[in-house]
Amino acid sequence: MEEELARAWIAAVTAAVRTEADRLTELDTAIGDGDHGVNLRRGFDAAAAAVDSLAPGSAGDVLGKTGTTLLSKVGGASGPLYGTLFRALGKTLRAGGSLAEGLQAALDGVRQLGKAAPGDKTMVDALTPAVAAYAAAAGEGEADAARAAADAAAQGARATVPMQARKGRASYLGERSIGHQDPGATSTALILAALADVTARGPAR
Amino acid sequence: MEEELARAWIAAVTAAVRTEADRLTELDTAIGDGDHGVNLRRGFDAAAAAVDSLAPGSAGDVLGKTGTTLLSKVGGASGPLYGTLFRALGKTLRAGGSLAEGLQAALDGVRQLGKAAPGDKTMVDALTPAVAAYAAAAGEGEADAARAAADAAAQGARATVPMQARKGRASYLGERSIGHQDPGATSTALILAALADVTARGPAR
Amino acid sequence: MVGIVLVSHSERLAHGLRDMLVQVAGEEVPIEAAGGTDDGGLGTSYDRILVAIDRADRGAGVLVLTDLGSAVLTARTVLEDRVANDAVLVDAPFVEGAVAAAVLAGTGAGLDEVTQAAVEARDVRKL
Amino acid sequence: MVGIVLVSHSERLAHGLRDMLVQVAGEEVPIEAAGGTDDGGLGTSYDRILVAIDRADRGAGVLVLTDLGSAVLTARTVLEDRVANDAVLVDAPFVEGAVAAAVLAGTGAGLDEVTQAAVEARDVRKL
Ligand SMILES: Nc1ncnc2c1ncn2[C@@H]1O[C@H](COP(=O)(O)OP(=O)(O)O)[C@@H](O)[C@H]1O
Ligand SMILES: Nc1ncnc2c1ncn2[C@@H]1O[C@H](COP(=O)(O)OP(=O)(O)O)[C@@H](O)[C@H]1O
Ligand SMILES: [Mg+2]
Ligand SMILES: [Mg+2]
Ligand SMILES: [Mg+2]
Ligand SMILES: [Mg+2]
Repeated sequence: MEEELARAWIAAVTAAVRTEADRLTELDTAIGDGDHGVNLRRGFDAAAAAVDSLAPGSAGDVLGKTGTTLLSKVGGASGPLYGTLFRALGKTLRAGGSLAEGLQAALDGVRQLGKAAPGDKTMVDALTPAVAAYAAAAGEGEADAARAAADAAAQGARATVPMQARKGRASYLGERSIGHQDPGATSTALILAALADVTARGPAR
Repeated sequence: MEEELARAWIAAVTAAVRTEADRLTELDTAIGDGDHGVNLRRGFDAAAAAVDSLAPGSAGDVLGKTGTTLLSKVGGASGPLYGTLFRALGKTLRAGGSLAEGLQAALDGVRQLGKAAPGDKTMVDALTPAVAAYAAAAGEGEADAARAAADAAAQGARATVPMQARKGRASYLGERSIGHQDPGATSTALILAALADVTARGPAR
Repeated sequence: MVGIVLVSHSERLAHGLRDMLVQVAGEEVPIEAAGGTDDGGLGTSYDRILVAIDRADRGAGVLVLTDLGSAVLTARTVLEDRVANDAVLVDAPFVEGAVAAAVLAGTGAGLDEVTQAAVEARDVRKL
Repeated sequence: MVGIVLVSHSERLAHGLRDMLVQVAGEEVPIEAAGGTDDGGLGTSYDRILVAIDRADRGAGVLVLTDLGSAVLTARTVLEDRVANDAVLVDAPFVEGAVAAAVLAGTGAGLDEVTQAAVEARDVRKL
């Protein structure tokens, strides 16, 4: 991944999070504490600013910086989780890995930290199919792979509706968590949609 | 019990608690949170003031008022316990019961509230032998019975030294609570010593 | 809606926990802090607990949680003295039980279910 | 002496609990509150947790307690990033575990014993 594409991705996620913050918060109000939109807005605003003032380097640097910033600024469970996601991506890219490898490392990191499995109604339910779809489509080029990942994430997010939460705050609701879409899975879908958009456009200059 | 004796008792306890506050706090520092002296000082100062401004009535009124005041002013576990003790005493006396019956009701109330048994290293270890001693000596007159109760309470308090606490904060220390005298048992001994003193002197006028 | 009363030795602790619960349960659940002594020191207050229970009581019952066993003694005395007997003391971890109870209360669940949620919080693993 | 770090979503809660612990454990036990987000809102802060652990670390290890499972994620990340690996996360009831741990730490007990006290607080009955 090129550095400019990474910068464009973070900018696009930040814009999407701003647009969708209210919806994310609404979803979190239904089965959580109603702060997911606020958390991510604070986190990505800070990440975008940090990336803007980051000296030119590599895509790995940009994504690592994003992860570190999210980690300290988000304030909710999604902070360390997305922090881990972007740090793992950054680390893999810096070590010369591919984006497909980076996404796999990101998923592994998120799962190791949060101990959630698919079906637990968390961001893992969007991230897992997205990573698999990217890997499956990687041979068709970055743009197609990113679009496939975004579609899979969106579908994974929708698939959380009938699930009962077994991790995170929503799990306090037991069966009453059924019938609502998971906020974190929803924001994961936004993040991958942003990746697909900027990859389709090519890096912004 | 005459009203004047009850008033003298509360005044004597208040004086004793003031004199011994530091020692009680020291004992509580060793195996608790170091506030027993402060707690009882605040409580008995308030009780003495409440009793002073109480319209003439009966010993039961004086002791009931003392209990109610301790209950709201002490702030520690000893507040509801001594509150219950004095309220039970007051209630029994108002219903025409004897002091021996009142002490038994007080012990029952304390045990029911705190669920402590003898040997748990609490005020119950001073109160239980005191109540028994009073009942056994009741035939010899109030002064002798009160002195016997005071002696038994003092001995009961000393007997808490080798015990391991099973109730109250000191129980967090497990075996490390062994070797210290229980603060609440110590203050119970003070309360009964004050009763013996004022009973020996007769009601102050 | 079931009310929740937080009895703590610390006024700050009780209020901080209340802030957290309001966030998860919403403003409709009556959640009252009863922390500290009458003058705000460390300890428990009969009067603060009584006022808190009365305030939290909207007719569907009140769940009373305590931070430590020594707070139980004061709370139990208040409950015994109180005429309306729709408040219950629960043996549950203070923070974890309160969060679980507040979430359930926010869904409109009854006192039994809310109490059970608080008790079961003991067995929920964090790690 | 073993240090204790209190990770809470609420700054007030963490500080109120710290007040209680200092009372039972004495001033010598290093007890640090890490409550709220960087700007004092409800949530957890990587930086506050890191600073608190470093402050509480006097060479005998640090026990980290969290109010809810979601605080665990931030705390765990801090511990993984931290070079000195003498801090441990414990799965214990927040208030009850912290009180038990602070009492034990105050007696000079080691990290294992302090950790065990926190864990066992889960099984202590209040009523
Ligand atoms: N243990 C976990 N593993 C994976 N994802 C989790 C976990 N806990 C929570 N999440 C995700 O985090 C989202 C909530 O994020 P947010 O509202 O920012 O945090 P908080 O719950 O602390 O308020 C959930 O919708 C879920 O997708
Ligand atoms: N459950 C109980 N039953 C009987 N007595 C108890 C109980 N819990 C505590 N006590 C008594 O209370 C004393 C401590 O009183 P105090 O220091 O005023 O309260 P706290 O422990 O809340 O600070 C103990 O020494 C013990 O004698
Ligand atoms: Mg949330
Ligand atoms: Mg939150
Ligand atoms: Mg004490
Ligand atoms: Mg106390």
